[in-house]
Amino acid sequence: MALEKLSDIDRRYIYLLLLVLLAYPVLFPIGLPIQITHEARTIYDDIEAIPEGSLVVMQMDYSAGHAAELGPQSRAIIQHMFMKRLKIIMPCFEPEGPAQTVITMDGMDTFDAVYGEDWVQLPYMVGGESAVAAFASNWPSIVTTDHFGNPLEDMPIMKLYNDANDVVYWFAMGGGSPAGGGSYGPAITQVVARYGTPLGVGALAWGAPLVYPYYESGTIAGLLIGQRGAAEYELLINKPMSAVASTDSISISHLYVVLLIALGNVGYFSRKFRGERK
Amino acid sequence: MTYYQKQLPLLITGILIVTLIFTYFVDIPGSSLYTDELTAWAALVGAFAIALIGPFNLIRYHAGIISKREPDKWLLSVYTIAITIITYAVGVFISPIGASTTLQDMYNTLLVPCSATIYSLTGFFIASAAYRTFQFRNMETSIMLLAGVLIMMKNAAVGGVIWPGFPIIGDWIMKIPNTGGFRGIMLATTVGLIAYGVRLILGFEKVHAGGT
Amino acid sequence: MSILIEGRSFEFLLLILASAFLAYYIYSARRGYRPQIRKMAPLEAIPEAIGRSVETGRPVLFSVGTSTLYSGGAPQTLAGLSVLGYTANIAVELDVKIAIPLLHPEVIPVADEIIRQAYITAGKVDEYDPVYSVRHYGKHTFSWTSGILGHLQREKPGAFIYMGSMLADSVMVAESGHRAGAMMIFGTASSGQMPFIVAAADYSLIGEELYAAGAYLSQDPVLLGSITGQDLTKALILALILLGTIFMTFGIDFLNNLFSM
Amino acid sequence: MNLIAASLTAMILSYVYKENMFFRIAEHTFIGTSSGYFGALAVGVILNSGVNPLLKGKVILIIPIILGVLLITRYIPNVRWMSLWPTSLLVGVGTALAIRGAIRPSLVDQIVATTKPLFVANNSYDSINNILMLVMVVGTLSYFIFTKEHKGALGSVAYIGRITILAALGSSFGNTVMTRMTLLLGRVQFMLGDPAWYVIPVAFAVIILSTIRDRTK
Repeated sequence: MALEKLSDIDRRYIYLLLLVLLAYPVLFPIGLPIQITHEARTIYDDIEAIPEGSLVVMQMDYSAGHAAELGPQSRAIIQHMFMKRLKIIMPCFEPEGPAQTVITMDGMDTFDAVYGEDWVQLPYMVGGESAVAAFASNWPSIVTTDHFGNPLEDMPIMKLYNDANDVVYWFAMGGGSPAGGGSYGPAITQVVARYGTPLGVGALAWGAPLVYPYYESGTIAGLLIGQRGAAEYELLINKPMSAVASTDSISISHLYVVLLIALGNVGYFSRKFRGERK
Repeated sequence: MTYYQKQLPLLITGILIVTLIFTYFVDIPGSSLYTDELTAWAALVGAFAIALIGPFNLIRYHAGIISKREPDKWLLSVYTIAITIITYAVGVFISPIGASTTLQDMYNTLLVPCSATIYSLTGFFIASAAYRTFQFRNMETSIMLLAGVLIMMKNAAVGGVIWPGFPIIGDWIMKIPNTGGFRGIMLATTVGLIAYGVRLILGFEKVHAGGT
Repeated sequence: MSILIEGRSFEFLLLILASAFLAYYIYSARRGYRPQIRKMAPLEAIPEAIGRSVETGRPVLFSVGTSTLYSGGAPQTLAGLSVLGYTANIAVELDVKIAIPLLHPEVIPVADEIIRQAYITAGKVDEYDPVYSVRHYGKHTFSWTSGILGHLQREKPGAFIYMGSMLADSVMVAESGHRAGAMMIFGTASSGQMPFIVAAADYSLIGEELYAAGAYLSQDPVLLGSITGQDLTKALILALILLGTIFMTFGIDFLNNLFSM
Repeated sequence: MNLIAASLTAMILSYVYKENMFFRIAEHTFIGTSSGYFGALAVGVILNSGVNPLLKGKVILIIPIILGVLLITRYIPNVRWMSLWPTSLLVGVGTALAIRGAIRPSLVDQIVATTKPLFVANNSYDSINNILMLVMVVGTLSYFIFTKEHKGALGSVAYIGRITILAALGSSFGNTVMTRMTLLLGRVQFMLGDPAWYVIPVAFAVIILSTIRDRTK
């Protein structure tokens, strides 16, 4: 009797407890350990091996809805690129990308990199897959100024870039599924398929199962998965930031969901058992 | 008249698909220029849709509600139209490229909290969905449930501390059954996509051109 | 072979073969060839769901999902629209009201036409109320989702049929639909949302099943032929995989060499 | 500024308690700003890669610009069909790019990656995995065969496929939990920051007051 009640808890109590469990470690950190996965380490090793001064592309495609996971990821990756003194072009094919890039670059340690020479932030380019294709093959056909309205023709960094063959490593932040016009999808089809540029992908955790087959088949070179991936990368570059701090809350919320599933099943089976006896 | 209405759009679509696919395979001079130009065109037309149709549609819809003075709704509609026009005007007239600090401030203050929070509501819903629907009802749901729980224990950093086997099993699930399943789905879906393209080329897929 | 770009010859051959299969079967289906399609329980359940709505005097809610007509998800939206045609015919016949909230404005005329046709076929064109049936809750996925959430709680539909591409809205509408007590028949080819519909809906179609649904219900020769061509293409892929594996086991990297030609 | 953002966050979160006026205000703020914001960005794109190059002498761009303007004919009754020309350009280019881009990574690469040796010398773990992968991919693909009834050999292979799909979906669910929880956590962290947390007691007060009002009704 009492067991059956376990499947009838009011959803509002479930929601309230979830909020409390997420908030508690934010206020009182616990410091649970983090293990580094091979997916993240592959990206770290690849970027670590790139010679100083090489050209890389950091495709900043995510919206505010995805910033909680992808913001820390992109911050960690860009930080690593600056540490290695690479030359970074940051294009955006999601409307909110440029605004998110501004947020990400706020407070970044750029190691005295010069804007326009060592890194540049491009505006939003409309057209999804078509835009990525045009940017990879012939950028002046789609973009003429940077995000702040300065002409790109005069910038030293853009003189290094003719097409995707000049790029040593392409990293795409992705807030969508490959089929849905999301962001690493076009990079796979228009950059890797056409130019063979090594591609690293920063995926949302829920998008990971969809992008994993590409990682297994070797189509993409590296994969960072969700908040966990960001935390791992922050540890890899030895600069713990927000993602490491969030790990406790995420761990506890996962245990909570597992507990909820267990409770739901206890209620389900006790009800079923009683039903059969009747 | 009907030719321009019904047949020409289908013809445009068909020719574009065939030529664009051919330029991917065939090594003719100028083929990549053709692709670049057309993709840039599509991007431009897409921009017109977002710049003109989107806001116009929204304003028209809410203007309808205001003109009918629908109770409890029309004041909200006035507000919606006002905020649409203000944002648009700030974006277009104060900073043509969208990089002014005013627009970035509006983005940070209004858009970021709304879109992130509405999306985050799914966090609550996923908790109650897990509680309500994920039960060992039969062989099939049990397998799904088991895989899901194991992946969660892999993702939670604490999982490996509770039992070192969790990350190993989780990795294996991602590597073999997950990849196998989604690879099959991906292959089938790509075949479906090609079929859709063939039907478009042959002119049997008419919905986008106003046919049924 | 020098006309073709190196490394793409075999890709080209594969595409041409697939297209040839598809074109051949589409045309032979138009000439009268009728393939059998395997039974799909979720689609058989649609009349039952509508019948239940009749008994309880509640309306039907339909959705064709989150994709536009010009993106990768377009085939899903089109498949949803064919299921809508079937559903609307039954609903109109049984005098049940049907509502379809649309995310993308360009789908509005298409959906309007389909439901109008259903009323015309049943000879009840005077009863058609487009303002009730065809709705628009804004072009942002989540504003549209919240519109559906409100609709579910206010109108308490007896059947909720959702066929098309899905985003994060799937888990929200499924939870809300459950609270409203609707019988839910969902179908999607959006991989990320499949677990929720399999767990939460009463019946579910996943992946390419959704594409086959239209052909299954409408028995449209073009679609049926296309399904046959697709099956043959899949059989070709299966053969390639098996052949490649056999060669690989004996140490010959047959497929890799083939595809780099 | 932060207080406005925090209020909007709290107003939307209130939906999980129940649908209410505050939620509707936040929702319409969202609809309005997103439409205006993205519209303005698109105007920037039109100027940047359409009008400016045209004025500099790239005359051919007049075609997409005219097509783009034609979209508005959707709202003019007698010439509504003209809006289908730009749509057909979008459908054509979009589908073609999707297909040519998908063949290599989603078809060929996936076929090639599945074909691995079934027996790896001195490595039974790899051998078993390779065999399993083959069986699972073949099963999943067979599950999507529609024109044959799933009976006999095809039936058992397709059943393996269905089980594989469900395991894959389960792992997809497991990963989704992380995304959704991180999103929610992002909001929680924001609300606990300064000065956003001032909103929390106000929000609770509103909820308590409205509950009392509902009870007394």
